[in-house]
Amino acid sequence: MDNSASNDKIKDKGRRRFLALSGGLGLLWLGAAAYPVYKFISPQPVPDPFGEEGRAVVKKLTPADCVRPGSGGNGSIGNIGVIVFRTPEGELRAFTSKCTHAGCNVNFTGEKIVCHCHGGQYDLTGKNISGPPPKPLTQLKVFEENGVLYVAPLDKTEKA
Amino acid sequence: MNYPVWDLAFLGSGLVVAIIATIHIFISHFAIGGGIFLWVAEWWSGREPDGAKIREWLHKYATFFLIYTTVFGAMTGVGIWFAIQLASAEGTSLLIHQFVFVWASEWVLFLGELTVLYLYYYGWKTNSPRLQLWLAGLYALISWGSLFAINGILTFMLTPGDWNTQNLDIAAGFFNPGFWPSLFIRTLVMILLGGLGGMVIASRIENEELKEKTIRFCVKFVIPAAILTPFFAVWYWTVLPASASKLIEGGVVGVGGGRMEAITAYFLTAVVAGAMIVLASTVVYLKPKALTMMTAIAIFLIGMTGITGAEFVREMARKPFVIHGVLYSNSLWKNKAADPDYLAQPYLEKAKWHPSEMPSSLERGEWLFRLQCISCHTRDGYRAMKKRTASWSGNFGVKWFERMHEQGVMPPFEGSLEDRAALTEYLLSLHGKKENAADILKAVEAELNAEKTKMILQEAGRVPDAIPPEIPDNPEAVKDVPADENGMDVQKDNKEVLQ
Amino acid sequence: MDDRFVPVPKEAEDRLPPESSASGKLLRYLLRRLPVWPLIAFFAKKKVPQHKHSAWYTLGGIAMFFFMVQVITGVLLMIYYNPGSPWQSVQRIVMEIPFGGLIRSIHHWSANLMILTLCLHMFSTFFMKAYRPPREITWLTGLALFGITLTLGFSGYLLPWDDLSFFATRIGISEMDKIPIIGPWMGGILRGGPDVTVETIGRFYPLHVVVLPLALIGILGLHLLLIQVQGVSEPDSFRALPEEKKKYHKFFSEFLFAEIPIWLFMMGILVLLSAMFPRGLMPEADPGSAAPEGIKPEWYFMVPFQMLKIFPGALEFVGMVIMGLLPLAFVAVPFIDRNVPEDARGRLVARAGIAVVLVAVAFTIWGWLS
Amino acid sequence: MINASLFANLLTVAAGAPIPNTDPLGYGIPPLIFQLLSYLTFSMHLMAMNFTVGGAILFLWLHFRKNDASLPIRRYLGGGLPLGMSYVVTLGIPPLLFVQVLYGQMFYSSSILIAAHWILIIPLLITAYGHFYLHKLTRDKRKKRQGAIVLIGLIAMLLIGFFYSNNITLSQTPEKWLSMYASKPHGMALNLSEPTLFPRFLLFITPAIAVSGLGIILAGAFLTRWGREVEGAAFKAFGKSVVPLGLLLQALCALWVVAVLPERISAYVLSGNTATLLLVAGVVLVALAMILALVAAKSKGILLPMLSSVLAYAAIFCHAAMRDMVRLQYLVPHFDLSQVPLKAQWGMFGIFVVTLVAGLALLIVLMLKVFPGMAAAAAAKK
Repeated sequence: MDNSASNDKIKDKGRRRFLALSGGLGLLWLGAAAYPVYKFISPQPVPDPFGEEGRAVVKKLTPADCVRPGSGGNGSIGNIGVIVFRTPEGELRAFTSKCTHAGCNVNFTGEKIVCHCHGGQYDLTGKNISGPPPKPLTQLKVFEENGVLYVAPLDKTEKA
Repeated sequence: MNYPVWDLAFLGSGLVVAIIATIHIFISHFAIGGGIFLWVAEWWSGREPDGAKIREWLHKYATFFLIYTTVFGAMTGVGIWFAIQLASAEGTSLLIHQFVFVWASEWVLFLGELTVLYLYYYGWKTNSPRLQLWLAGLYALISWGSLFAINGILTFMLTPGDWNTQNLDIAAGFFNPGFWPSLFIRTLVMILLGGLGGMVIASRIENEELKEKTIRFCVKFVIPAAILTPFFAVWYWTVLPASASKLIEGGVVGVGGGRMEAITAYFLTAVVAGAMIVLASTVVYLKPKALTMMTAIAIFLIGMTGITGAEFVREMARKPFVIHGVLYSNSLWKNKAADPDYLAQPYLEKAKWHPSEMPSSLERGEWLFRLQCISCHTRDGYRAMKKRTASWSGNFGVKWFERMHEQGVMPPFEGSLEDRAALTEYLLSLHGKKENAADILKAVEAELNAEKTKMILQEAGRVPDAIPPEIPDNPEAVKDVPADENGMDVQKDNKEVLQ
Repeated sequence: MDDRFVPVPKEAEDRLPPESSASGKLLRYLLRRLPVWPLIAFFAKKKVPQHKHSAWYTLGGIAMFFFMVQVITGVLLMIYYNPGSPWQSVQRIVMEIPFGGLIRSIHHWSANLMILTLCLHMFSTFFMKAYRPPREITWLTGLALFGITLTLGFSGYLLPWDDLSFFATRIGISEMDKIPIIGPWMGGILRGGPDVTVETIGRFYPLHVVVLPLALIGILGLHLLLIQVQGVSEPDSFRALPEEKKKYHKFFSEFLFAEIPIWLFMMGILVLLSAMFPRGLMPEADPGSAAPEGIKPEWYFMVPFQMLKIFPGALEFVGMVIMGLLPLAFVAVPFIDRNVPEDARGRLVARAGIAVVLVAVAFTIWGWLS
Repeated sequence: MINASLFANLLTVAAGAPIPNTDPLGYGIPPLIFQLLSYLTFSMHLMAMNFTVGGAILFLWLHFRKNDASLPIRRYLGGGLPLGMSYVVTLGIPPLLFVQVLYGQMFYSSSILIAAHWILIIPLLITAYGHFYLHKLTRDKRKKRQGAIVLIGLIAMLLIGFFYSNNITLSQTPEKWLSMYASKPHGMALNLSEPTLFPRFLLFITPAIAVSGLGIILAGAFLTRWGREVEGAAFKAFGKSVVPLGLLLQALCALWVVAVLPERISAYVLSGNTATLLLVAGVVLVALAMILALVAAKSKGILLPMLSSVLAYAAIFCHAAMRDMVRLQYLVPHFDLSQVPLKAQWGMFGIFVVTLVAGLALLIVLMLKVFPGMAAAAAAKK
């Protein structure tokens, strides 16, 4: 009597092992089959804002806004914010306007750059001088061409 | 042009091969898998206490197996041979002359396979169990042997390896790079199908306890394929020629740029089918009593969708060749296509099969279409040209034929400029557009001349390509643009020319 | 155990796995807090008769599976679909998003197969006379579900906003305008104006994405509950069998396990169809351009479409009347053919059913070929 | 545009026939061996085909004559159809393979010209094979309509034979191809204009009656050996009456074919070379086979019917060889075997021979193990 009970036990232990094996394999295969859904959901590559010529047009800002030394304002390329201003010495400069602390857009107030969200402050070279911002703003090369402001990534040599 | 081309409306001779081949694969893979299943089941029934009852069920399995495989399997196998003769006579002739003795040996195996199956089936009551086990084993072995033989020829077509028309090295051609992975994948799929076939018959067993035991035995046949197929698939992937894997990869990686490649979709069909089978077998294993015949057939058919997907991938990866790198699908030899002035000669004048009197440009276009394009395309059916040339203009057609092989899925066009115009005229006539080949040629020449003059102008005066509205005199911009390598300041030079 | 917990009922005790095993402990832990055992016992009671025609019982399940696939692929498509610029977003899905084309094709094919399965399901239950009392409500909820699915198909067809869907929708709604009295008003509501414009998408999109699916899930819940409560109907041939010959499969463990592999097979079919015949995208809808050559509505709207062709001009209202009466006839069926076993009226209804099927199939093929 | 003259001279040059270029891979072994192999296997294929087609014809003949005495013969013939059919196909593969190796250029061209009919052979094969199995499986359960089932199978087989005759005769007359392809490129062509088409097709079908008659005598001999004399005698008597009738029909067809052959071919065949030798040898062997068959029908043992079958096989072998000579004669201006280069594959040929010998040996061993058991069971079934 007992050996039929025992081999029942062995049998369903074997059965459970087989179920674990085939179930596990099933999930593995299902993972492979669901790969397209993963690729479909994963975020799509964001197009490079500087495009193929390596420069981008600054929107909502014209050269006239930053002719006077100490003047300037917020603009954008694509959906990246930038600030463009002319220093008191008359040099045209541009930075990404996303504050390195929590991502609010900073503002140019004539002598320094201020972030209203948590009171972070940067100097005119973009270095974070006070408040929570951990790192300086990234500088961009800016030049004006037939009435339009252009921004381009800064290559290593031309640090401000 | 060496052989006539079968101008089959709507279907196209290529699809006839595909249909017959797919049916044959469904049956032959089950035939060999079922052979292995019979052998193991014979051995298993010998060891089980209620072996007699199992053998009774096994006899029902053998009856279904005998009729299903011999009536349909063998006939469609011969059917493929008939169909490829009509789809690509040049390719078939090359394979037959190269592998005549492989096919002859495969025939001996086929004869043996059939006879052993008859001895096993018709001697069912009179043979001793040991002899039956021997016969079942022999059947499985011989039928697998016929796979071994035909697999060499089949994989040779996609991956000829270091075989070429000079060295005619049969061993290298037969044991080509694609041979072993494809052999293992097919064997695994066969074992899988043997099990699934077993389940179809087992689902009709009345006695619950015997049914449960038999179905659990059948499900175990799914496991080897479930574990090993991915590994061999990867191995097969590495062996594919660059252009073939580019087509498949082009689908996945390049998707960002274009719509999903058909090959990727079929590749996915095979993967999804694999997943569905493993899950379905797990469900069946949980509750074997619940298995009805309809469910078992459904699982068997999942296997078929997977096989269809995999076979389409293998066939499409070989585009545009019949034998990769040797013979194009429209029977143009690759080494001949390499020399451009052979290609540029007027086509009908060197073709063996041509109209019996001087054709008009439209008829010439139709003959070109029939002799070069019909082996893969049709006018209005499968891979219809009507759909593909809906938005064509005369100029585009002529220029397209020059570049169509650069994509990597089409053979180069064979024929002179007039031939190209004639074919364009014919394709446009499919849409009722009446554009005479001569006018198309004039338009093309006019366009070519316009381009040439622009090129000359550019060369002489170095006028920038598109003349911009006005030259920006932004000092800063000038500063940045680097001087030309040979020291000449490019920007300055343009100004002088324009003053 | 103090009185805060509900004692585990006796018959539950021996059905559960042993106390020692982890699952046993967990189930008892839950049962003490959620006394759902009577419900489980109730659901376990359901059984499915096994006979020659029992294969048809799986059709309802298959249709539900296709609906599940629709919900999943629908949600995925909604990530990228933008009703503001419909064509561009669909083109982006098909051309740019990895496997976008595949998921859209699966959504298209699953819709077609769902409607086909529902047709088969409806007529198989009709010819097995499953509508007879006490199952009238199940039949009526079934009809409602079929109506909702057709509307889902119709509204979904417009969303890609290409030439084909634009003109097909325009033809579809113009049929509705012809209904006397309420026709033009309903057409206006549906279209959001005199003509099919982006405004129409504004109405079809929420209808297709929120209103109809929720309605379908709700009524489907009722449909399934009725089947659970009243049990699967037994055709006369099965009922006449002596008691011991009647074979049943318990729904929850046996029939369901026989149904799941069939669903998986349907998934395989969907992917294969999407690979072989991917759903294309015609150029963007442009009210000015000519309707594409050989345009016709989807196959499941071919019957009304052809019906109106055979009653041209003045006779058109005859066509309208017939197309109006047909659904009403279906609604009235369980109230006409009532008793078991089949009587004269029952045979009449059955023959009328066959006639309707033949005409419908003939019209569909005729429409498809013309 | 292309000047007409360029095309004109093309037409004159191609006045001959569009024979495709020879395959760059050439013959693997001297063509003579290929020819011998093809005659050997082709004759086996014909024996199997004749047995099945003849079996079907005689079955229908007895079936529609409705007398019960012939039931055992009908069961034997009907039961043998599916088995015979499978060996018709199996033994049909090597001759087709060797014909394609030897005469591929012509064979493929003519196949493509009649492509639609050529591909139709596959569904016809499945219909014939399926119906023969249907007959064997349902002949006990369902009595009526068995005649119709076997008739459908027979018609399918005759159609297949007809398409083969079309293909082979067309492949021997390349001068017709160009105009045929130009007028019917869709593969719907048939070679009906060929005078020798029907006689040659009938020459393949008529021996079926004689060969299946021989098969019945052989079966009768085995039955008597297993102790079932009464049935054995009935089989032999019926066989005896059928064989001469079959041979008479075959002789008539042979004469019709010779009469219809083109002048230069019939001159070649009767001009006393190897072809004539083979023709005469075939006729003599057939006569001998018939006499032996008639004697065997009266005598006891199984040796005589076996011998008679071997002689019949030899006769078919000779006529198959002669038929190949005629083909080469037909192709004289366009093609001969020496045009194709020889690229020897002796290694592969060796492998094939070894596989063949080993395969046949294995099958014979297995048969010797299985048949005694089956024979004992058959004998027990008094």
